Amino acid sequence: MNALNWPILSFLVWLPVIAGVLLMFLPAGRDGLGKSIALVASLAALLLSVVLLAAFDASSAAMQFQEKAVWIAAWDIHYHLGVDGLALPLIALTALTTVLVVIAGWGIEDRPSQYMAAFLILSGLMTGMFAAMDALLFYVFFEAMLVPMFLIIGIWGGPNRIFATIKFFLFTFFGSVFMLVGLIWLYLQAGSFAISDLQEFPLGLQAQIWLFLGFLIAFAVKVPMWPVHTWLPDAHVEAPTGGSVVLAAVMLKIGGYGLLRFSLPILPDASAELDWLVIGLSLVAIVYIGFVALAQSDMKKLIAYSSISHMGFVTLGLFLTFAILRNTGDVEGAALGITGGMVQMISHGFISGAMFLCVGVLYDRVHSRQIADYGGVANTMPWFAMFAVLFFMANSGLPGTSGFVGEFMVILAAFQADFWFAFFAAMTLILGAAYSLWLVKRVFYGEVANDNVSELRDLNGREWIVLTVLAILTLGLGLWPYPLIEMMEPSVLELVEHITQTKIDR
Amino acid sequence: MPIIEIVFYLFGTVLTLAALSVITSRNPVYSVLFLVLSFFSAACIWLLLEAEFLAITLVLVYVGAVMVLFLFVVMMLDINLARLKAGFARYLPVGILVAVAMAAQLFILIWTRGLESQVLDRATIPEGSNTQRLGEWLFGQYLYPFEIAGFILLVAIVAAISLTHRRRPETKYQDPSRQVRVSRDERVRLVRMESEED
Amino acid sequence: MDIKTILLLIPLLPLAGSAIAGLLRHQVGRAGAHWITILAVAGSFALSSWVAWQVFMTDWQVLNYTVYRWAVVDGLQLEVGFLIDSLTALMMVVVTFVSLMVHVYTIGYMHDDPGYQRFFSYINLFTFAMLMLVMANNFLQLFFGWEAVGLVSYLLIGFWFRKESAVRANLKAFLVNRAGDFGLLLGVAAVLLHTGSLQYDAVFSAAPGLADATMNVAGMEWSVMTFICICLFIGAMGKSAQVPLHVWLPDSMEGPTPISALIHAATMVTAGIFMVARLSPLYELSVTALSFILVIGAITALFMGLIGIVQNDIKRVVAYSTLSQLGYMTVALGASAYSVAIFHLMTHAFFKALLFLAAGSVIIAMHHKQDMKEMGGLGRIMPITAATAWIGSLALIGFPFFSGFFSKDIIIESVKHVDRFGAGFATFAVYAGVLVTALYTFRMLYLTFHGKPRADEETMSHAHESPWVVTVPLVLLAIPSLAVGYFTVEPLLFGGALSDSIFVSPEHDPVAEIGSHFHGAAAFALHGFVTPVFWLAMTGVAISTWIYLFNPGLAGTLKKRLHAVWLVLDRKYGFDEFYQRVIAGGGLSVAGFLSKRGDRMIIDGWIVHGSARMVGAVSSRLRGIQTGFLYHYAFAMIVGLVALVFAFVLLKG
Amino acid sequence: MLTLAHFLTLGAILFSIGVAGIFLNRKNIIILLMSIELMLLAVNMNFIAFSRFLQDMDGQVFVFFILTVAAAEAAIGLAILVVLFRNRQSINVEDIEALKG
Amino acid sequence: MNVSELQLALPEIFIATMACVVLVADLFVDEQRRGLTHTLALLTLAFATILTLRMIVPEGQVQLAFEGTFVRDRFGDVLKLFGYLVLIGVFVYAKHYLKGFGLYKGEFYSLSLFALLGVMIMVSAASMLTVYLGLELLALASYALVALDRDSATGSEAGMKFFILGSLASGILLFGMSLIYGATGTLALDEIAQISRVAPSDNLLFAFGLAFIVVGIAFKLGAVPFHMWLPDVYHGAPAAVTLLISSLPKLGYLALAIRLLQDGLPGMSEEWQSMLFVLAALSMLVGNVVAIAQTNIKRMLAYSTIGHMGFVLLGLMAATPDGYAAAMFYTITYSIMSAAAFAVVILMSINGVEAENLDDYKGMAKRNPWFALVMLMVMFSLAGIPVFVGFFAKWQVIAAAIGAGFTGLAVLAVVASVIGAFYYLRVVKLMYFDEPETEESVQVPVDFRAILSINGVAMIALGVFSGGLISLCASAF
Repeated sequence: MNALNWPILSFLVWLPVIAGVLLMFLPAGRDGLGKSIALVASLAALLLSVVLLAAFDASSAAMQFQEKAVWIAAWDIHYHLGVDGLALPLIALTALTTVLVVIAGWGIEDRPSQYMAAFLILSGLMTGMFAAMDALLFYVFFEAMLVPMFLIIGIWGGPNRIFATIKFFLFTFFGSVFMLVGLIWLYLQAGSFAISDLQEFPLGLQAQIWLFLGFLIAFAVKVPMWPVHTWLPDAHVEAPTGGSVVLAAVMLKIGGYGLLRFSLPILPDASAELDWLVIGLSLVAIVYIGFVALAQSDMKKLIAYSSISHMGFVTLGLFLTFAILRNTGDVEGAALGITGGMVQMISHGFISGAMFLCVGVLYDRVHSRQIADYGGVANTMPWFAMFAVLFFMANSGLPGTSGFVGEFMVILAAFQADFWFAFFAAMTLILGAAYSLWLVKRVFYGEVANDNVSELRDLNGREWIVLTVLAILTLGLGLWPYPLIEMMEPSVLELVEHITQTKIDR
Repeated sequence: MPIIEIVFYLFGTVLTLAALSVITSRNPVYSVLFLVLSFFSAACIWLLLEAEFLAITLVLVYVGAVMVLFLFVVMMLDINLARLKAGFARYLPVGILVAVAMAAQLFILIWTRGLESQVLDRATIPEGSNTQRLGEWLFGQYLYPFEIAGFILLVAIVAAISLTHRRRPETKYQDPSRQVRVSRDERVRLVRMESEED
Repeated sequence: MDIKTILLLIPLLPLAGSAIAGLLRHQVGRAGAHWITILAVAGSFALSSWVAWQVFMTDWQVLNYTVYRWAVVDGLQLEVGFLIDSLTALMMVVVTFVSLMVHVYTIGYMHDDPGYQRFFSYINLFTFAMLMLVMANNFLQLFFGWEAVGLVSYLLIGFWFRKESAVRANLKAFLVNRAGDFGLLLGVAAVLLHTGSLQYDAVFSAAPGLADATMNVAGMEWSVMTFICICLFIGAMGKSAQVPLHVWLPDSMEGPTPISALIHAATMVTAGIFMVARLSPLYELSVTALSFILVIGAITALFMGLIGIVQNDIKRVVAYSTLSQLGYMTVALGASAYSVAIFHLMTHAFFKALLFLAAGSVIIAMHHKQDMKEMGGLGRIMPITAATAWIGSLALIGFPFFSGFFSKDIIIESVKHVDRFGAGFATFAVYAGVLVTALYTFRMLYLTFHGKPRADEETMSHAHESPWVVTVPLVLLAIPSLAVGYFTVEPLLFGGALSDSIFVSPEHDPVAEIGSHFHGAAAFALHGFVTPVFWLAMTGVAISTWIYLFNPGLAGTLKKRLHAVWLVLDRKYGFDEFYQRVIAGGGLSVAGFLSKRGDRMIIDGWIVHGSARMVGAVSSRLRGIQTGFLYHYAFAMIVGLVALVFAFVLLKG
Repeated sequence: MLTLAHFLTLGAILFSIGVAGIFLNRKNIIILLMSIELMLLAVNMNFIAFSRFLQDMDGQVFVFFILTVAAAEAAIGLAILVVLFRNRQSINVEDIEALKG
Repeated sequence: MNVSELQLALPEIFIATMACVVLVADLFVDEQRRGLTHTLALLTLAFATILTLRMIVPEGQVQLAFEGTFVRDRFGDVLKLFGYLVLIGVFVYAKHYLKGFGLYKGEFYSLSLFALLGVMIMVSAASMLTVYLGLELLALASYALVALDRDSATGSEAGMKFFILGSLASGILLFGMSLIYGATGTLALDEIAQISRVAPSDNLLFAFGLAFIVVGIAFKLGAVPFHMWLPDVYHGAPAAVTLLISSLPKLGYLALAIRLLQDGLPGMSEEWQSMLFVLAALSMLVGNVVAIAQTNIKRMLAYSTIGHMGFVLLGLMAATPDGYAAAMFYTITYSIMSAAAFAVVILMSINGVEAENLDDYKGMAKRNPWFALVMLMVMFSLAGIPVFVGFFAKWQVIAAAIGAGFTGLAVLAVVASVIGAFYYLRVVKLMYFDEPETEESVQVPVDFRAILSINGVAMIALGVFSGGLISLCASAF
């Protein structure tokens, strides 16, 4: 059923893509025009997503704004879009991030139109992926988005970009092909690619476990989970600011979303069987990666590692359900974990994006990402320092910022499952603060370190806009997460309901 | 031992030995001649199998045409005697082993599956001329392949010419495109001469 | 204006003030900044006093309501709400009053600092955070306020962020506090697990049912309540700087003095004390936890005081005395004399703020030199400061009739009245503590205000009494330091003014027992002159008078004599070295190892790039097979053929 | 008694020799062409034998076509050989290894 | 035989006639007016397309002709149609290259048309004899084409290798056929099929014959270990010819495999499935792995072909209608992709120097943005990244394999495709991330430009709207 009776989702998906394609062929020298087109298109998409948010019926767990058309008849594949409380926030996040990236990328000299085009196409594809209700459609978007990202890092990236981007591409591609095999196998069993059908389709435990592992590889690489995370620091470091922002703000969420859409509901029994694996890896990510982040001397690398560690909370939250069930006998608190994971995804979208933008602000001025090249920035850029401290505080999970909400919920839920889960998860309180604030101390505080710093100019208008928006969102979500949580509550509850029933012999 | 078998074994041996010498003799000219020999003996064996037409064709077409072509080429490109490179000795036994293995497999096929039970006896000779029957089949049931064969030969001609044919300035050749576009004046030149008187 | 609006205004005024002063710093200018913020705090002080009046002087029904829903997950209500009872009201008044004083004082102390507006914005923000903390009616908001005050303290310790020592100190403060919050968060999680709610009232009503419940943690069977209480108290140890999480407080003196007074003496550091008192219904259920608290408190009270004796930085002396006094409060908590702890918290807030501000005033006079070795004889130059400092000191050592006397004496009494593990040691500690307190307090007084000046001439010539913005707060704080104890001891402790918020199980209620033979503040104070406590204090005073006032040389010789002891004290028992070397250093080396070996080498180097390299190697190896020789190609084909026939024909057929 | 097996054996031997000729040969390529002729001869031998024993004409027809194709093949093969020789001044198998890897 | 049978064979007859016409006509035009030959050839193909479309066989209908030596079915028609299209592309691409290299001769056209004829004969062969003849027609034409550049040492070497090994392969194939003939006493595939279904399992003649035939097919497809001719030939032949032999014949070889294995020996499916299993696995791995080490783009693409043929075999091996359809889809799309890829190679070498080395493609995005984009799409398509058609081809064969119960092989296939992705990415990297060595952009003739653009857009169009082609292929089985 479609509340609005026009295909808003298709617009949301294809508008940026088409705009992007147009920009691609924009003759060189019309950069100004290109940028404006990009801005308009991204704003339009944002507007659409706002309309979507407004028209969305938060009380229902059902898929809304559905659109369905036959795509490949021979294999019964449909172009089938729809959103529920889990997909919608991520879609909105995507639209928002795109706008910010476009604004932030205003200063690009090298082929700006193509740069914008890549981002627009990318955002369209990601939106499509979040909205896809057909497994193969999902996969197509899931894979296709590698191409623009590959180019973004490769063309506009840093000195070591080629190595980084190829590593990124192959790593993620490697992960996803196993999912493809799994999906096809599933299709041949269930005779349908519709995710809803797959979720209802009964499966034996052995089969579920194999599929689970296949899916896990795909999503674990995207999230990324330890130990398949090593592509991320390289990719982040080399990517242009916009690339890092999209990568951190949206792309990483795809993994979590995949676990939520595929692994858990389609393979509940395997998830119950193997949740220790995911939980274990998540805790390793939180603690181990937390330490690793502490040792970084490159700002972007540090933030990249902190992203991995924070995404650990997402995966942890998503998979607590079964442990809670085992420990307390009922699913009290399971929803808390999943909700926490979801909120963490959104909030991490804001915060990591903001942090990368902050690094970008410095990089644009000094052209270095090394912490050692800075010091006492607060003296020359007080306003910027204010934003940066806010975001890094948020990153270390300060209450009142969005960073706190997800971690808090997940830790509470983790305690319901097992003391040690909560214990290790809570380590982030110390580790997160340590690496975030130590960076702040080394970069922003202290005497002015060198001439570069002393010549820094404070934020310009564009940077003001971008950072302010993100700051407002970070604080807003931190002080009043209610609307967001309310939006996804029905879906989350239904998910918990669904995954706690065995599929084996129904 | 009936005459047929003697003939078979005689020519069979010759055939085998000739074939072996084809691939072993170091002088290509000898190889060609040995190949001719093996074709001859093969033809004879085919005669045993009442494939008279093919036997004759083999001799006429092959020995008559193809082998001569080979000889031409061998003579034309004055090829020095082949020299054996080191390392061949090491490779040879392996190669032979594989060849033997393949032969062995075929023997297993032939001698373990009751093929030897089908005896060659005169009773089953189809009456009538072999050539005639072949002709009927060729221009009846197999007309379509026959046409294709024609095209194959055409391709062979075109290919062979286009590959080897070189236009040397000193050699005379006619250019069809000029021939068709020739005009009268090029052909006839009128000359007037003094009529001589005595 | 209905009560809820008023209650809402109390925290929001400072928040607004902070936002304006901070974000519009250039627009409002320096004067604008301090006017806005001071008015904001004054407003919330006025309103809080009115609320307090309502609470204490009228028959007030405890007000517990939700301001707004923060989140609702699967039936679990996470809210922001206020719980207004006597404890809250008291804290609100104390916080806003001290904060107001500090605001005024700051005008003088910071008046030529470039970060003037930023500073006011911060302290206003702090007032907001602290109010949210004390007004909370649930653990979520408690945690929020808890970390928010931590944030502001972080910002303010690092206020002079050019100073390496300052930014080092604020990072340290934040991290140590986080270590405490780690426990607090686990405690909160445990509370949720076992009571299914984060609302105080719901938790309190569920708690008695859990008195005998146990849970398995790390293979040991724990009483649920003990686990919860100890976890929560670990949080308190962080905030209230109890051993061993005390190390951040002395360093926090890197911040401007008003901060030391407001945050690191009067209010924030007492948050832990407040929380335990607030959660008394839980703590009453676990004697184990109380003993733990008792011991920790006792250790802090005594040994931190000892360090105070060897400090030369005037502010550090006060800081260590704060630590020791916090120890006293903790001891009171451990003795389940929560009301007394709160009482001491209040009196301490006044006289310690006073002492800090006095110290600050001295520092102003000495042009921001803080070493007492270079002071002395300032009494004549700055009489008001000296006088107020004396009042503060007397209150601190618990001289009868001074506010400190009532609170401290009753703490000692209550400790004597409880019998639980650690009580004996605690009793000794608090007694010894009295002597020590007297020692370092008067040492400070003498070295600063009396004896002959040790500072160089021109410093002394420039030294003068501070401006009124500085002295007025001193005076205003001196009054409660002097009198508040006398007037509030009876209603607060024995009048049951706090009974609606503090629960003590009747079987062990020291305050009640003390109350049974308490005949009015005056009598109690007079009786104070004959208690051993008083004489211990006097001994301390005498010793320091003898050493520091009459023959100053002695200190040096003693130092040489007791060099070992002095060394231990001067090194602060080596806590800092330990944390620096083992925790921080260890953590960093672990980080380095994991990063280089674990991530870069093993995972990335061997597994990821290794497999890539392997493919590459295989590739070039296979490439070599393509020799270009016809016969090799043919050979490969025939081998393939033979193999195929062999594998799929002969083996099968 | 002669049987089908006898003739097939002959074919098999010829075939193996032809094949061996191709991958054992280290001399000039022209021998390779001849080896191919040998293989085809072997195939023909098989076809004729079968057709004789199956009393079926198809085999001989096939042989007829094989002969045709073989002739064509030989022509093209030799043509390429000539071209190769013109370019390389050698038709030694071991010299034909410019393309590899 | 009657006229109606002739009608069935009309496309073949037409192409054959026109091939001769082109051959003769070319005699009467000289170098300057060679365009006539070109146009004539193109017209031939265009008309043939229309002709075949007009009389395309309705779904599921099969018509035999010429005493069962010729079959007309949908499968054949579809393949023929794409054969014409591919050849049109080839001619357009090749023209300018040939001019640049002084190879602009009529033989190229006539021989290519004969090759097409060979493909068509193979495609609609109903008897081992016609299969063989079609194969030889195609083979002989390609031998000659590879050696077309008479003055190129590599060209003639490639031709020689191709010839020797090709003849060896067809010898083996023939030997297999002789055994099958011995086992069945017939050459007609349908009769062989009937007998093979009831044949006693211990009939070794069948098994042997099958093995030899499979080797023959494997050689033509270039499956490991019968692939070794392929890189050398692709490398040595002139780019235009490589373009031809890398695209058009694949269609014929697919037909070869399907006619012989599925039409001829369905009763032996277990045996040949297990044989193809090994070949597919080896091809996918070796092809993709070795391609990584290549520095010459023609060789690289050759090895990638080997890998892709492995995928085709994956579909065939499934031995299910889905599998055949998938293999067919794969082959068709592959020949289109490969045509585009070599077209770009030609494009880069259009001005007389063969742009074989990967480094010649550095910074192409700056020199020819649009064609760099086309090449990018081709590369991603070959790598099997979605929305590009290559992905849909890949996942169909994988689906077929899984459907037939070969999940393990499917996993191996996807791993191989990941390995393969690397060298496709490297090309993209060269074009987009590296700086060009020369700034001057290649001048591209308009017809070339047009066809290549269409070809490139097809990469996406066939992917996004793959439904049609997929069901077309499905309808053939």
